[in-house]
Amino acid sequence: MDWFFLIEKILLISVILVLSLVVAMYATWGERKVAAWIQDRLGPNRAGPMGLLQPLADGGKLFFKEEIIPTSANRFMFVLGPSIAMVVACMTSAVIPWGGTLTIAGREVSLQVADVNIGILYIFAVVSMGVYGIMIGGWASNNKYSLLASVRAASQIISYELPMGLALIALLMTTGTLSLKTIVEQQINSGVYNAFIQPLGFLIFLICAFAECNRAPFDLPEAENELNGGYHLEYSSMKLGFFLFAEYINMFISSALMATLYWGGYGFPGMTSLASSLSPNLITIIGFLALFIKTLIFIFIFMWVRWTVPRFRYDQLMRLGWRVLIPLSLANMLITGAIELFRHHS
Amino acid sequence: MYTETVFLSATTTPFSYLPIVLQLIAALGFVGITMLATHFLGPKRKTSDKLINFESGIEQKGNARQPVAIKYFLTAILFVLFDVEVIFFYPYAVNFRELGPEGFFAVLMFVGFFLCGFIYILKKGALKWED
Amino acid sequence: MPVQYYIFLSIALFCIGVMGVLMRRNAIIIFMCIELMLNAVNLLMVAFSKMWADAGRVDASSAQLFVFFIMVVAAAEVAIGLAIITMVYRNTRSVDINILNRLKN
Amino acid sequence: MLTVLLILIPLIAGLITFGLKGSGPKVLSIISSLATVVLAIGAWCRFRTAPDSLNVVANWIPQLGSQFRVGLDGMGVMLCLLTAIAFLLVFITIYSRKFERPGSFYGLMLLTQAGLTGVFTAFDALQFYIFWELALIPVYFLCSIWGGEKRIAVTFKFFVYTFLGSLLMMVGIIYLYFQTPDHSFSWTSFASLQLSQDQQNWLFWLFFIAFAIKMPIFPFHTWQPDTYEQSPTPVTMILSGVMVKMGLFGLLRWLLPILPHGVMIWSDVAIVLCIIGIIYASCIAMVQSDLKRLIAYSSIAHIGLMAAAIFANNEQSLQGALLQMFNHGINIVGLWIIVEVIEQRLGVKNMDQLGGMARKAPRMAIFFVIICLANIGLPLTNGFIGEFLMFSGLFQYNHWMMAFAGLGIILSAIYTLGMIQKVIFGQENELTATTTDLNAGEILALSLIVIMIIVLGVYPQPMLDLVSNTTDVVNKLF
Amino acid sequence: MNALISTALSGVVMMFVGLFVRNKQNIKFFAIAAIIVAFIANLALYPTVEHGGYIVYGMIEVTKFSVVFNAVVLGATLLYFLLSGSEFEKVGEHVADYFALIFFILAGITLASSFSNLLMLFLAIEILSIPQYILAGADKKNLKSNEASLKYFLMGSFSTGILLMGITLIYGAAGSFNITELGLGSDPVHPLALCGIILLVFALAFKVSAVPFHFWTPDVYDGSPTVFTSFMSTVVKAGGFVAFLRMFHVSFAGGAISQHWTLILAIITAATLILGNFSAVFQQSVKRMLAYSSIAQAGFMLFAVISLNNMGAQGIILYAAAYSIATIGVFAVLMKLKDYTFEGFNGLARKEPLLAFTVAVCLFSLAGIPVTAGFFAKYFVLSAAIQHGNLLWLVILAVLCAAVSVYYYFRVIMAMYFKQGEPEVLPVSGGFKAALILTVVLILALGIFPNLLLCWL
Repeated sequence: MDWFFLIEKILLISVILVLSLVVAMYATWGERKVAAWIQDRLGPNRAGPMGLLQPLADGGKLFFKEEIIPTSANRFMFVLGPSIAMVVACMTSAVIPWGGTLTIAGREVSLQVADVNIGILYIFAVVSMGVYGIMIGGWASNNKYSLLASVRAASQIISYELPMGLALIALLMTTGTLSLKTIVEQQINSGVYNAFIQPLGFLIFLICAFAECNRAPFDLPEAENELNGGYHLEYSSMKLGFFLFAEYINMFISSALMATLYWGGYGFPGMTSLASSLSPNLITIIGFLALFIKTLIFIFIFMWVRWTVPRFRYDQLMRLGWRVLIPLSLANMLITGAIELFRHHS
Repeated sequence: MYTETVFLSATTTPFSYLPIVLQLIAALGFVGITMLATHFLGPKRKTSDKLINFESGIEQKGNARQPVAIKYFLTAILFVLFDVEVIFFYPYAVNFRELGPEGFFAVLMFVGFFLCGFIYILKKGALKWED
Repeated sequence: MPVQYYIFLSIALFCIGVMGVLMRRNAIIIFMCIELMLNAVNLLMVAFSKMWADAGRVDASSAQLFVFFIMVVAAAEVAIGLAIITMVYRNTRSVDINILNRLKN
Repeated sequence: MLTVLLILIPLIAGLITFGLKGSGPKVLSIISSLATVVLAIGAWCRFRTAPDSLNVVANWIPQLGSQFRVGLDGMGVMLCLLTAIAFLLVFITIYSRKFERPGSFYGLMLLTQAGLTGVFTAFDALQFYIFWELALIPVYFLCSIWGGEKRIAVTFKFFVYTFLGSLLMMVGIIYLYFQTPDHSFSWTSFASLQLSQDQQNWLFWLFFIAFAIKMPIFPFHTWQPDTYEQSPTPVTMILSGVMVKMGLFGLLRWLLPILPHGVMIWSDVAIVLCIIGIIYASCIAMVQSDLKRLIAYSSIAHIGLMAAAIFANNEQSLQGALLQMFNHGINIVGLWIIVEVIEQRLGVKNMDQLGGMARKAPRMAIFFVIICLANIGLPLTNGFIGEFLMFSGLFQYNHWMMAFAGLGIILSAIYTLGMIQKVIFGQENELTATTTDLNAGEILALSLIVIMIIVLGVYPQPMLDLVSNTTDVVNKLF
Repeated sequence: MNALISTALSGVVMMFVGLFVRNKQNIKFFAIAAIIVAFIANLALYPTVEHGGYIVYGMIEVTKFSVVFNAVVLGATLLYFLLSGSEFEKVGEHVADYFALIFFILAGITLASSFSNLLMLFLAIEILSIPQYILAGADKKNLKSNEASLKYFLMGSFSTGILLMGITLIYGAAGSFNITELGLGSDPVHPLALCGIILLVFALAFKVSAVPFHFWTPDVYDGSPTVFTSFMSTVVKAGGFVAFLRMFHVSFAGGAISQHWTLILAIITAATLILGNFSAVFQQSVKRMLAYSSIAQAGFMLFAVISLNNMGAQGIILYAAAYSIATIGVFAVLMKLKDYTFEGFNGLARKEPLLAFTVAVCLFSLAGIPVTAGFFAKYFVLSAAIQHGNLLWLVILAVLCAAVSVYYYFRVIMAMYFKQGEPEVLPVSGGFKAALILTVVLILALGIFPNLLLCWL
């Protein structure tokens, strides 16, 4: 057993978890700021400079809130629901390559928690677990609104998983691997981001990512005005916090994933040419920053869309998922396949 | 039939998954500790009114765990079916180049059947949410 | 890890599934036990695939493909099974298979 | 071709008859049975000149090595003749009777004839088995539809018994089939099999039970009295006159030549069973008051004697048995015709209610007496020769067995004469006073029978010539 | 292969026919046309396979045997459509879907007759099972149908699990799924393979409802809509048997291995025969009687599996044909009656002679009386067992059971022909009568000339 390896991984995991939480927290702040900006308001500005301490205040509030579990709820399930949601949200980041390798004291430290060859499948597997959190939470509350919302959420999430998977298949056809690291390296080496090869695929993936994260315009599960707040209606204190956090973490991770899959991950323009002049560690750090910036851009897009596009009706949502995106992604896959074959066999 | 595929070839060992286990432990620890912490930190002033379900002030009637509309159920079942069909594409996509045009035509056929099923459920109105 | 561990584990899972099917009364639980049986098989199949791949057989990946087919069939069974259980539930308001024996008389 | 026609004519006539109405069925039946009688006599003549021309072989199921293989040897000719005559007699007797659904009745009768003829002509084991079953089905329907009150249960018992027996025989046939070197069902391949003693020991029982149920031999006889009693009399005539001969025929054609060692081992047992049957049936017959049951039990006794003679298995006993097969058929049909006559006129068959019929129906009385005497086996009737030969054959086999079998003859004389006495002599009562004498058809049928009884009683040589060849074949195998 | 493709496509086509054809009564004609096409397509492959199998990617091997078997199955289904096609409308709304499901079942059966890989065995068994779960529950409002469906589903998928475990263990021992390459005949037998074979025997016995894995059968057959019981208990069962037969004849026939399962299978066979026959005797409903009789007949078909010779293979084809046609015929008439008990048949011969005659011929065939197809069917399977040599006790037992079977089959005949009564019969069309006559002709033709079928083998 390599103890350094363990320590290094534990450190990396801690950093990533903390980073996710911080990003998630500040995403709430960002959300409000962006909303304010779009709506020509000021947004939070009391707690700290530019309201920067606002998320901390919010978090603290959640910690000290009273914990209410309705008598008719199933206590175990009631606690289990948000826990699953949170754990799942924390687990997705494990296979995302946050950067190249750092050389510290002669050791090569990869900025990826686990480089497994089935990275994409892993993400799919873990993300699909997320629906359990919502479903269990809604069901355990024993509240008609919660139950309905959770059923809706589950239907929505599974419906959009199909086109998402199909869109990814088209990507896999061009890359030929399930390992995220390899996908990123391919993009860096060729210098062409997958988004240009797979524009339609990227678009579909983007839409699906919105739906998967229950973000507007697909935020029906928590449609306040219809469902009293959705599946987490009965929740309070940190259990509510977990549901909210999980949503923002998911948003962060899916942004990172989109950046990784379609926009070159930690690669940045000129990376290969700079490799000779700069030290590798520096390149890695720049790469990490590049990925972070790309991710932030996507998070911004998430917010931008939220305050721009009105919410779908449920039938519209389902129609878009099943009748538009699935055929579209299938067509995308077949066209990709045909073109790739034509390129390689002529 | 038995081409030597690279599908799930053994470049990773069970050892590669160790960090994931670590991350799981970390996540579980975080969640557990936070849960416990809020449990002890928060005030506890429970009243019977507070502990009933909130249904917008309307008196609660019956159990909420009623069967929901069959539509949701149908969606779930269709997802299960189509999802495994999608799963079939993964090994194909990874070995896409090795399998060449022949494999592509086979997959075209598969997609054909997939579409048949898809069109069938559309026509049957399984995905009609409008009514 | 030696393949025996996998064999024992999956046989154990399989037996739990079998016992569940034979002893439980709730149709959904029985159904889940059946799924457990299938997954035990999947696990064993993959273990054997690895075993034969290590033994140098080029066609060992066919066992992994087999797993895919098992998953597909399991999915089909889930679809049908849940539909049937829902149908029974709608008519009898119960998923206890004992109620079925009462139907006989 | 002649042989095939013997089967085909009743078969086709039977199928046509199903669709006919009114008096069509009976006319067609008489025509068809007359034709078969003529053909059978023709076959007899042909047999004397060119016996080989009677054999027909055609491909049937080549995969199995089964062929359509029919032929006639002496025994076959005799039994076909018996079948044809018996059916003709039956049809003549019942000409004036009205049946419900006559088309079906006559159709089934003719199909039975086809089946029976098939059994007697088959030289392929599979084909033999099929005809064996085919003869049974129409009889089952005849008994169950037109029979007495308890017909359904009784005939079903009969059917299940025989069916079970024949299934066992089928197992035996299949087993033998796999033993043949050329995988064939033909009689010649079967007869030339060299089977070990062990095999023959158990195979014997598979065949024996099937035949014993059909004959029937004690203790497989329980279906018989009930069935005879419940069946409509025309069917009983066929059952007792011809159908029981299937069992005897089976012994002679299939059991003796194929399993000689099996027969040798078990013949004592079989003969003892036969003799128990003879005495047992005779004793019961003595105390019967029901006319039909009495004749049924007497039939068991007679058949038992024939079976015993066959198992005694020497030239005299075999010849006697063969001869008796024909004669018993004629006699028993005659007896049943009398019973039918009485039952038709008076509606009863209990002897206690009968008596003094000789006065009102003298002609019937005369015929009855003659037939009864022939049935006992009085000299100058046809029964005598056969019984004499059988007894001398049995004597050669074992003195004691012959003595016990002889007891049967004495008992048979007692109950037959008792029956004559109770039915036609004695006191006339209210019921029997209404008797009318025979009508033309009945006279014709009974006259034919009596002529045959006397002719064959005085001059049995042609019949003996006919069957001598067969007994040679069977004997040579030992 | 042709049969597989054409039936699978027909299934898809039927699904869409239901969407586009408004008049439900016309749907059946599409189904009949499709099955005829499948039948012809299947036979078109015959010249190719006449002198050796036709292998598809090592997964499927179409042989002469499988083509003939498929022809039998498709022919029986055609007859079934002709006789009972119009009954589909009475079950429920989705007539075309029922037909589609039946075509999928057929696809499963055609696959079962020609698999050469355990994967295909598994798929075949599943493809022919899963639609049956739906068909069993097609009468959605009827609790008995619900029960049948749920029970069948739970039992069926349970046996699937066992089948899979068996396959996996065999794979663990042999390292291959190809049934010709398993090489299990070696001595000593690998313990994993042994366990696998036993599990496989159990699972397949489950599928063909052999005792002691039969307990689902009577309830399922009784509860399902009669028109589907008719199909499930005949053609589908034959499909299960052909899978059984192929698996055992190809893979498990070796010297060392066959000792291990022969006794188990022989005991299963004996139990099936005894229990099936004796339970059938005590039934009051003809439908239930036929359910038990199907168990009993399964006992006979097991002979073909157990005896491991060519005769058995021929026997299973004849048996499939004879048994399917006869049972379909009886069911077709049964569905025209209001009362499914034995009393319901009283006096049928007078009221509807043709119906009664057909039933009688069918029952003769089931009982194995000569000149009907059933005789040669029984003859072949018994011969196969006798040829095997060590199973004579089983043959004698079978013969005794066959005599018992006469009891319950003839109860119907007795009711129809010998008893008085006024049966309530639904009006029957001319086409139906023509189909009945076709049934009778087929049974008699096969009974007199079994060559019609055997000459193809």
